Amino acid sequence: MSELSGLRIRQLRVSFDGFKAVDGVDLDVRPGDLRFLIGPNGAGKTTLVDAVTGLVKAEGSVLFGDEELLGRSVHKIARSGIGRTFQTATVFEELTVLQNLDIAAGAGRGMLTMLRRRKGVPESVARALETVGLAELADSPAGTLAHGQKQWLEIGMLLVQDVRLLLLDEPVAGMSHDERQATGELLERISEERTVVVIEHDMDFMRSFARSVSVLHAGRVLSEGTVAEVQADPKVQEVYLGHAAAGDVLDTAAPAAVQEA
Amino acid sequence: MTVILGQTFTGISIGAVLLLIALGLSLTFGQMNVINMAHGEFIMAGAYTTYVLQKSITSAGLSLLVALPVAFLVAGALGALLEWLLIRRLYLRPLDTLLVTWGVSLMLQQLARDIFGAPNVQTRAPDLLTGNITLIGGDDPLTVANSRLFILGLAIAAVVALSLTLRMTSLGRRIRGVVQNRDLAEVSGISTERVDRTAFFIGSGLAGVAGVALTLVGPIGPTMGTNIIIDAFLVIVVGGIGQLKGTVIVAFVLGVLQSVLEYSTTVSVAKVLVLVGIVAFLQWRPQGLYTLRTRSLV
Amino acid sequence: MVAGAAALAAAVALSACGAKTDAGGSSDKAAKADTSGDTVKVGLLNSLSGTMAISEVTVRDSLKLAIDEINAKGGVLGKKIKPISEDGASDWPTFAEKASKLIREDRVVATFGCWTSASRKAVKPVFEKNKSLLFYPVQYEGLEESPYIFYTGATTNQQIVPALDYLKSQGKKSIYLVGSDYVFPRTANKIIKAYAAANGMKVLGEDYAPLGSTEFSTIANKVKASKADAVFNTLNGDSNVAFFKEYKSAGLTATSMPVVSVSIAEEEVKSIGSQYLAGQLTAWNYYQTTAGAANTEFVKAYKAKYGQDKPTSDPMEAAYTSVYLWKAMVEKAKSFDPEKVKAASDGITFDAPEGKVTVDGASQHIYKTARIGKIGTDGLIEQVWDSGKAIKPDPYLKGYSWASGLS
Amino acid sequence: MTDSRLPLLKERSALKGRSARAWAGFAAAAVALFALAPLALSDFRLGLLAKYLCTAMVAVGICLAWGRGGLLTLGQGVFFGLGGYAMAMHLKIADAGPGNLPDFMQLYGTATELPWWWQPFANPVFALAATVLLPMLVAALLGSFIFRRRVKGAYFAILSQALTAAFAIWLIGQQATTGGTNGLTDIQGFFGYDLNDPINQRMVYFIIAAALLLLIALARQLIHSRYGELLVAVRDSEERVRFLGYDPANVKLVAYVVAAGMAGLAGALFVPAVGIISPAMIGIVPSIEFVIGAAVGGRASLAGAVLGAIGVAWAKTALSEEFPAAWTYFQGLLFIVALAFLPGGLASLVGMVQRRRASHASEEPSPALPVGEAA
Repeated sequence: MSELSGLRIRQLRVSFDGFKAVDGVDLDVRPGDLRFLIGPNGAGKTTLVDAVTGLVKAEGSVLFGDEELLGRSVHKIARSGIGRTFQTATVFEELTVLQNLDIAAGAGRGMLTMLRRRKGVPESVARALETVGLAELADSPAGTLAHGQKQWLEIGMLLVQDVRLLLLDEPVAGMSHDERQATGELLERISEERTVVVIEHDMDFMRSFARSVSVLHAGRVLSEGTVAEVQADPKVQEVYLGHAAAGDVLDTAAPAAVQEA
Repeated sequence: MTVILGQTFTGISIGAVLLLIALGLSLTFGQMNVINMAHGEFIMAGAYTTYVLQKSITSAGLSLLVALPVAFLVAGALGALLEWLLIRRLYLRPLDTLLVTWGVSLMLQQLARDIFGAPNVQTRAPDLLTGNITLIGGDDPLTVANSRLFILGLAIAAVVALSLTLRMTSLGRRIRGVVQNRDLAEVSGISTERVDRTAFFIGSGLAGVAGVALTLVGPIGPTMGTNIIIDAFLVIVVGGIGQLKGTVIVAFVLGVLQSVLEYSTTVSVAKVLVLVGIVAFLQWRPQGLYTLRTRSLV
Repeated sequence: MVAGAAALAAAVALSACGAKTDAGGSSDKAAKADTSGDTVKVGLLNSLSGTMAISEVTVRDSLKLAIDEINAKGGVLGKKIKPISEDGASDWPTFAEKASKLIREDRVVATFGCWTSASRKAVKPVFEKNKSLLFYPVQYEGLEESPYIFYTGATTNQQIVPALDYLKSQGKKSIYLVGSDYVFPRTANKIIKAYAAANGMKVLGEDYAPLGSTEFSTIANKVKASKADAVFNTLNGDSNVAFFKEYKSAGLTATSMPVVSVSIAEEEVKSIGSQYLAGQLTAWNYYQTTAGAANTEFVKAYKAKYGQDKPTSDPMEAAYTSVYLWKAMVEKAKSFDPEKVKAASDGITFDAPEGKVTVDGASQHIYKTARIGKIGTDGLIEQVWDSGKAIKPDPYLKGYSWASGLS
Repeated sequence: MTDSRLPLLKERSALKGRSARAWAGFAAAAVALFALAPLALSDFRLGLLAKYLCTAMVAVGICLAWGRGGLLTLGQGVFFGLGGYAMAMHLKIADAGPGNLPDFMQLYGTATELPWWWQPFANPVFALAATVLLPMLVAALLGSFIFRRRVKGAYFAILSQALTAAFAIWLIGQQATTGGTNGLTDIQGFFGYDLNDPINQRMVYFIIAAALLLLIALARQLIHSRYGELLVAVRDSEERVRFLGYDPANVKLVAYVVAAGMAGLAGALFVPAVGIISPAMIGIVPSIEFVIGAAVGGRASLAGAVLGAIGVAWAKTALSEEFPAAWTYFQGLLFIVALAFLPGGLASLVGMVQRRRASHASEEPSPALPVGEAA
């Protein structure tokens, strides 16, 4: 396993047709952290992740370890060890679980390997299958998996991809209580060797597993610290946690195609 | 100087025809992303409507005026029927839609051949529309054809009507809602099915109107639609999908470009240059002149 | 992979058994036409779909009329003619496929049809290879004498050259050339330029539009700016409609700048409208108004069969005539065998609607009278000039000194 | 380009069974093509079959690029035409004999010697290589622009059509050097063999049949390789693949270029089989027809695409012979029914039957698209 790296974001700005979705974010995630990003809808959480992974153009600076990420293409950023998941689980529905993982493991493969058939199961894939608990379903098409299983498969894909920074967008949305528990424990194990950032609306889940928390509001970082520190911050209470049923309301994930503007 | 001015005017008049043909597509292709290859046959239906109406209305001018709304209804009804029968099964499958509607266009052409005969048919234009207006007199007079002015006026009127419909009416708001986010629109209680069909009705109806206008400048026959349809699609692609203003600008730019190049080279070379230019343009702006930003992954 | 390689190897092995060109031998395997029953089959090869259907369907109708008439009078050599119609679909390889099918599967004794030069060029090798006959009924660009094609439409010296003679006699000193982008207009314009150079005429411009093109505003501008005495128009099909609508819109008229068209017949006049065409000139060998008993009969029979509003035109007449010429050849040869029919062809005459035509056996073209017509407000074309006698076909223009550099 | 979001068939874990069935299908196809067809069909029909097989070769490429890769390949006419013209140019030069110009250039051209860009095609090796490499080169150039700039879906479809139209118009405009609308016709010989001889026509058929089997084998290898899996992944979610560290542009480019090469080879072999290549085989209409065959049969299945292409071409002949005046109704209807109501093509019918036989193993029976069940 390669060395742990942290994420260092400075004055990050993203705007869509004049609307500032991310408006000068400074954020530090230390190596091996399990950081939760929370905040109301439209706070800029997903856009932040989009900017870090190269999906949207941004200004400012994003350093991972010593590498500047901004300005690079998506697949090059991915190759420097950063992986992400999406609000709606995005796996290759027509391929089997095994094939999904094999593809995730193979970005560095040479031409000849690519043109040959897969023989057997690569070792990293087998390990990931065990880790995310999908070994039984290795030959099932990913499209037939239950929602939670798809989320796990996505995490598994990040593991075989051997990323050093995982950016997870609402990994437990739509999961049962037991599944959330299992996912949380999985994330704790993973973060021993990698840096993990989780966007989440589920406050209970956040309280149970977060090592540190950043609260985003209107494109800026409102507050940062441990769960307890953040919960005690009056600014946060005002905009977010103060609302009685905020957690429940915000639990409904917005569809992926919603326009930010 | 007269030449440059003259070609610019010619280009605008070519652009007006392009715009009128493409306008219906800006709704069905631009807003709804449906590649309807039978759009050209809806134009044909509009032209044949004029032909049929002239059999009972002898005044050429009156028949043309009557043909405009009737052709809108005829072509619109054909479009809504097509949407209901086939296209609603094919959203999200663009190439399948293209192939299926191509099959439809084959059948409509043959149907026209069987109903109206294989040869082209004739319509009479009102005398007013076969003449021209002299803008600059003298030895090399600069004239503009009345038929083209009529088409330009019609195109502008159609653009205004369409954009008002999209902006001001609740139907327009519903259409834009569905275009921007189908799921969300459905959740908010909009019947996407009905909106789709209405949008298709209007888009196809505009093709019918274009067909009426085309009887003033071109042939009326079973294959009249196939010759012009790709140009119309290109206007939308270059203008930017879902962007009315892009469609308008690009139609006129392509018209002027075509006419200027044609004057200095040949028709074939001009066509090839324009097509290659379009491909190059899309390298530069792959989403067209104006883009609609969404945060969609797919 | 292995199987593919094996298959390829097998194919290469098989191909080794193929006959080299110079090995000669088995080339006489041409399909023999079937003349055994009391009917013989002939092929009708026209585009019934696609862009060319606007013109070719009427030719098919005209061919059927001739066949019906002949059958009603007892057929050919005592056998009834059974037409097999195939759709060339405005697509040249399809023409080749259907020609092959007619000859080899249906075993027709002769085939009638094709319109565009491209379709004729596509089927020419098929007829030559199978030693079967094609009767081609449309005026064309010349420069061809296939031993298995009879050309019953005009070649260039029976249509284009007389039209130029006429323009010259009318004192026209400068012309503008407008044509569709394919072989007939390009070849025709080469001839026109050679003629003009030799006869003191000026060619002020030359423009080609892709087949099917319907946007002519720029070309109309160019024509207008040239201030030519006349326009020579070799546009085909749909393009004519758009061209003439634009021509009138540009303020050009038959008196200010007349257009001579070689592809506009009564059918096209009907679809463009005399509103746009009245007074313009055409060059053909036949008009619906051509005088003579044979034509009166033909027009009457055609309208009775297909409708009173249906006009007759030059290619339809040439198609109609071609069937009768074939009948006369067969009867003279007393055989359906293509070689014997060819041998019997020279000097065959027929009182066609256009007047008496004679087959020139050497070139397999026919003697035709050239006629210049003026389009009337009633949509009919009135003859204003004719060549007086049937002109001997000269597809390579060997008899014209100014044309020596052309081919 | 997210064209098909079709659910899928359970991959059989028994890879061996699939392989065995593929071999059986392959052997059956070889027997049918090399033994049954030549025995059962007349020379004329065999010639037609050769033509159909050429469209099937294009369909193999379409199956790969569209069926597996989701690329809307509406420009195959260009690649087919490039291959066809490369071959026909060589054959015309050979027909004319050394020092002579091809017949059409003598008639309509002004040149007294071969244009410079014709001259390399006098060399048979160059011409043969060009039939495949030229289309691949053009596809590589075009594809690398288009895929890198992420021109997608409907744009790509319309753009391809514009390019085929431009290419056809350009060819038509160059009457003196390309034969214009007529194209290159009246091709007499094929590398020294006289095409008028039925035996040699048969030989051409066998070469085409062999080439088709070869392309099927090649495509099957690609489809079942890791690359083939990645290609499906790109089709399903291009962005996701990007986040895994691949450049989807390159993945798509390979399939696009291979498909172009296949279309080029098909065009090259079409020339001796039919004796003509013309702009009529290049424009928008033939490009759509190539795709329709594959779509009717089943775009994602090699067997489906190939049989569909042959079937649609055959149906066109048969219908137009039977109903010369009304066949386009039936043809249109066939496309509509097959595509609107059977999204996976006719091959999905086979899939449905198989699933029914496999009974209700899965709780959620989903309409199936057979994944790579190549014969």
